[in-house]
Amino acid sequence: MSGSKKTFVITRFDPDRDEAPRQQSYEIEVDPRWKVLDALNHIKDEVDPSLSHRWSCRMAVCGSCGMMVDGKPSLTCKDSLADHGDTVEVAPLANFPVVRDLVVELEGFLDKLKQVKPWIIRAKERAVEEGTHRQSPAEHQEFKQFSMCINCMLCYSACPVVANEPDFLGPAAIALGHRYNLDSRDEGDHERQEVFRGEGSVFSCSYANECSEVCPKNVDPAAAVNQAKFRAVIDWATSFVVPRGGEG
Amino acid sequence: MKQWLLRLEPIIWLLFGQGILLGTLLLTGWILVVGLAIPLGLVPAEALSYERAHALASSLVGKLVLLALCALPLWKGAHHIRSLAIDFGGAERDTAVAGCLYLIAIVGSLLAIAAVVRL
Amino acid sequence: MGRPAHPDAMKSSRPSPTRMAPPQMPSEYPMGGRYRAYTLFDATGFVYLLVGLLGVRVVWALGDGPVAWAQLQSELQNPLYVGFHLLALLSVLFVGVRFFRLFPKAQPPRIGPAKPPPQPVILGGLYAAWLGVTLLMAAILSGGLL
Amino acid sequence: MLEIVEHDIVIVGGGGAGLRAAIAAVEADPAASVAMISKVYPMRSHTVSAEGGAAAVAREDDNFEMHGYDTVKGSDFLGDQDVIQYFVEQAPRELTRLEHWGCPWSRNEDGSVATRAFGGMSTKRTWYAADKVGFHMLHALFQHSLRFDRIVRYDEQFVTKLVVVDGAVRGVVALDVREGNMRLFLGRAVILTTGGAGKIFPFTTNGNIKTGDGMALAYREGVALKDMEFVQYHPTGLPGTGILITEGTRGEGAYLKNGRGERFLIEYDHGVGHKAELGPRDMISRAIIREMEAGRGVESEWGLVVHLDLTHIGEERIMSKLPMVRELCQIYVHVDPVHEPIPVRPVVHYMMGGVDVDIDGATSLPGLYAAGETACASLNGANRLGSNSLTECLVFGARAGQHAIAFAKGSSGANQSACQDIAEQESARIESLRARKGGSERIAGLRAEMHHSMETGCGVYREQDSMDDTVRKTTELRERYAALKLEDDSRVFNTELIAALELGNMLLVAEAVAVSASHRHESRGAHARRDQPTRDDQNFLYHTLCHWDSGGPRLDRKDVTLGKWEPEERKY
Ligand SMILES: Cc1cc2nc3c(=O)[nH]c(=O)nc-3n(C[C@H](O)[C@H](O)[C@H](O)COP(=O)(O)OP(=O)(O)OC[C@H]3O[C@@H](n4cnc5c(N)ncnc54)[C@H](O)[C@@H]3O)c2cc1C
Ligand code: SF4
Ligand code: F3S
Ligand code: FES
Repeated sequence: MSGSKKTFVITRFDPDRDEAPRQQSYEIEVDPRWKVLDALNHIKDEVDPSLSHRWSCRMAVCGSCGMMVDGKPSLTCKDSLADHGDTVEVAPLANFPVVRDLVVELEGFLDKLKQVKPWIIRAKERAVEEGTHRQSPAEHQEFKQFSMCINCMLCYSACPVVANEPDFLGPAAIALGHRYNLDSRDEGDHERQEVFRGEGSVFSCSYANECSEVCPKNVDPAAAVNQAKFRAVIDWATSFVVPRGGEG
Repeated sequence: MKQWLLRLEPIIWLLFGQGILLGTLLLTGWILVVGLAIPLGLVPAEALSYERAHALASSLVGKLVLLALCALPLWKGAHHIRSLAIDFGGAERDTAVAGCLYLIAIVGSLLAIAAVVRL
Repeated sequence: MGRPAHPDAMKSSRPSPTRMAPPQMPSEYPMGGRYRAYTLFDATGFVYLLVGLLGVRVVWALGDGPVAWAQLQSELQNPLYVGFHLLALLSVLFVGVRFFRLFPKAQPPRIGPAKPPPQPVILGGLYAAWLGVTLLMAAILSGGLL
Repeated sequence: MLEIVEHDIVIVGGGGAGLRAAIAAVEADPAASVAMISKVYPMRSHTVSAEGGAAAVAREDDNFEMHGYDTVKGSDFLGDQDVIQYFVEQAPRELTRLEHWGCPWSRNEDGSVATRAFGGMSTKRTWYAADKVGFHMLHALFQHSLRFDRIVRYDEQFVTKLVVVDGAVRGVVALDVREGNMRLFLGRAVILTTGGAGKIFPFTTNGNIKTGDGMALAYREGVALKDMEFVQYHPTGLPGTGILITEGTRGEGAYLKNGRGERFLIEYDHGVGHKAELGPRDMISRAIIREMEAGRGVESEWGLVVHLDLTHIGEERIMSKLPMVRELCQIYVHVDPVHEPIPVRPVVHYMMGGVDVDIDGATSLPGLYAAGETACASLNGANRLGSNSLTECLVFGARAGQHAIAFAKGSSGANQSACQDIAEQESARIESLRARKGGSERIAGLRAEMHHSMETGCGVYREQDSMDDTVRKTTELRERYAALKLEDDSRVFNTELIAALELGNMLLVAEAVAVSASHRHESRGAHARRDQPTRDDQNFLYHTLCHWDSGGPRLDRKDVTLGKWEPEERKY
């Protein structure tokens, strides 16, 4: 296959040198079978070793390589160069503080992830000797989709509410909290409801649905967030009927 | 105030959601006939002569439908305008904006109740 | 590049000594490209608010008696009103189409023991209900029924 | 400025093994404080990419004896049988624990955990979560770990050196990638769980981060690397990228076919007999190479391949059990396995060798432990059975965590100023590397030469001459590394500096692989020599130990622990 030339306009930022992010162009020979990530790696290896970006698995499962490509959040190891024109713009994910070049700050997400308690909560822990839980394929199916999140952050960079409301838990974190709420092994719904109705409220979501449009793993976080609203309403309504012990 | 809003979020969302769902279901025919067909003369105005209109409206079902049709869209409206305000950079003022908008929705809903009650 | 996002968007609770470039909004937001439909959806809020208030006025006039009612009916013939109702019709159609597409997946897979029907069924049901209610409403209001 | 933090134990790595070790440590001692340092966010660790499954006895028709024997035989009798015994007994407990922690294992209709067939396993004992097993296990472990406040994470920090004072490990020194500064982590025990080193080869299923760092860290401090010559080639990688197509495909009934459309594992004698596609990886990889050499390969735009055929399995089954395989094929080779066969060829996959540890995960250096792919507990011997290694990460990750915390409790604190001196020196070394001007060697250049040399010398089939060439070449590259040229001297998120450090580690590991390989004059498991095609238990039934000694590798040997099963001919 013969190569062709493409120009990559890449956002660069080094906090020690640059006041603000700037753009730098690279014209390189590309293989038409490449993904966007292959081009970035080529630039780093052969043209400009100072370019910084994250990647590892190159098979769309580790979630490190999310960037804005031509203005859209994209998993660069999955995004074919063939789907882009002669000039490709690559920028760090929108809605995130930028650490360097194409690298964004992820700690904010990890805070949010921890808030939703993404682990199995049970009144009484099961002992190993008791064996595995029984969970039917149908019960598994209920949460399966929401357990597919690779934490790639594309949804956060597409969501308008994330851009405006720093407290908002955001699509992926809510999807993961909701995933545990739907798991037949979990009993932590009430604990998570408090989080879902608190500062980062699920109700902040205005159902832009852009999170689901850009999700590379078909997690459909918008579905999770809005199902979570439904549950929150039901939980709120039943709290009048059935008063809760303890956790209030 | 912000805490209050947070606590009320479920009920606001419920009314908002119904504003979209029931509102859209009911409004389509309503706008078609009352807003367009009759004023444009496509349907004779006698169809909603005072007697007939009043008879339809003052039944219990009529009252409920009218109440839903007037009040719920106010909530969809208020909630979406709030979100629009945030879209255009008003996140800082959200609590105040939301307060005003929901106040409009509340007053409007009360008026709607009054309007159907006095039929 | 877009406008700046909220300066604290996706900020960490742990402060970092390293200066970071502030977060930017997606470049097309809020009015361009893939965000247009969403922003329009929000913007129909104005129309719904006015339609609701107008509805209150209509019902109020009906309560005020035949004179007020006749007065209102002629007022509605004003091109401004007709124009607004045209816009309202478009808005309602747009809201319906967008929202009904998004509605089914927002159903939790289960509330207690109850499971909602499959998503295509919900969607079909919504469209059927929309058509049905609209026809019924139109028929009743225009005197074709009752 | 050097920052100093202190914890009871320090875990290097946040993959399957590291997370399991951390959880085991805080469970064993809820008062303990555990530092978990990882050069990437834990959920990016390469455990995430494992597809096929994790092995543990689960069915009525299965037992520890069978799992044990399969593993011993798979290892070509180089596995230590006490380790294997412990492993098979703990395996079901560990996978059950993971189930309790939320791992979404695929289920049978009755709600029990489903199992699938895997290469070299005599019955269905591989637990799976569709074909994203590593992903689900890693995220379940990571998310579960978030509930323990005593596990303190240091993400995106690159460990560059172990701190050894008075003959025991006292902590590590790490580069904070984000801030660009160095940090000294003091701990009374250190566990290395840094994963494999597939990246020393050009064509591998491994991700960018698998650069053998932990092996190099331990090796430099005098700890031996064991059985490094055994590099597993997986039979079915996608040409071009090396992305893995899981053995789970064959577990679900896929066929391997040559250019004539024959199921060559059945048509020709490749040693796997009736097991056909469910034979062990080393044998099937060799069979594919032989088919290609016999002119029965398939020409493709990526060169010679063979076909992995799933078309008879049906869309429904593929979507429920192998959805990721379909997705990967569509994205990376533009083939839909529902309708067309997948082009595949053997690809470097796994390091059987690693840091020499005993059954507790302890190395010869007091306080230093290792687990997961970076360690060699001699579970896998000369050839790992597919789906044993994810379980290994759990079983030996947990054990290393428990033993490290027990060791830490019994050990007194270090001489802090001695540790600090080491850390200062290390800081200076990294700083000078970062700020280096001049130099003549490019990172990408050295890496490419290493890749080429490893592929020719330590491929599926090996010969003395080419192995010796590779030994010479890797030694030469390691020396040329001193003249490395760096162009990026920035402080924040300097990935060129990281690449340079990783290259240094890889060159050490590559040399150890080549040296170890060149001295094993027999064929065993994954080490297959054309010039010595048979196994020689008389002379080579031992583990190779490779030490770093006065500036070069020195080989040594260690006995294999036999037991129930005496070596016999390995036939399927
Ligand atoms: C594509 C693929 C598919 C596989 N499928 C299967 C399968 O189906 N079944 C099976 O049993 N096995 C499978 N394996 C093997 C198995 O996945 C691995 O052996 C196992 O996941 C290794 O886990 P680990 O915890 O040892 O290392 P990893 O998951 O690789 O984690 C290494 C960790 O160490 C950290 N680290 C490394 N270097 C440093 C440093 N210098 N400083 C700080 N931190 C560092 C990394 O950040 C990372 O967190 C597969 C492997 C691959 C590549
Ligand atoms: S929900 Fe989708 S887009 Fe968001 S982080 Fe998870 S995988 Fe990425
Ligand atoms: S894009 Fe944001 S607004 Fe809601 S539906 Fe998704 S979280
Ligand atoms: S590199 Fe792992 S998701 Fe792209």
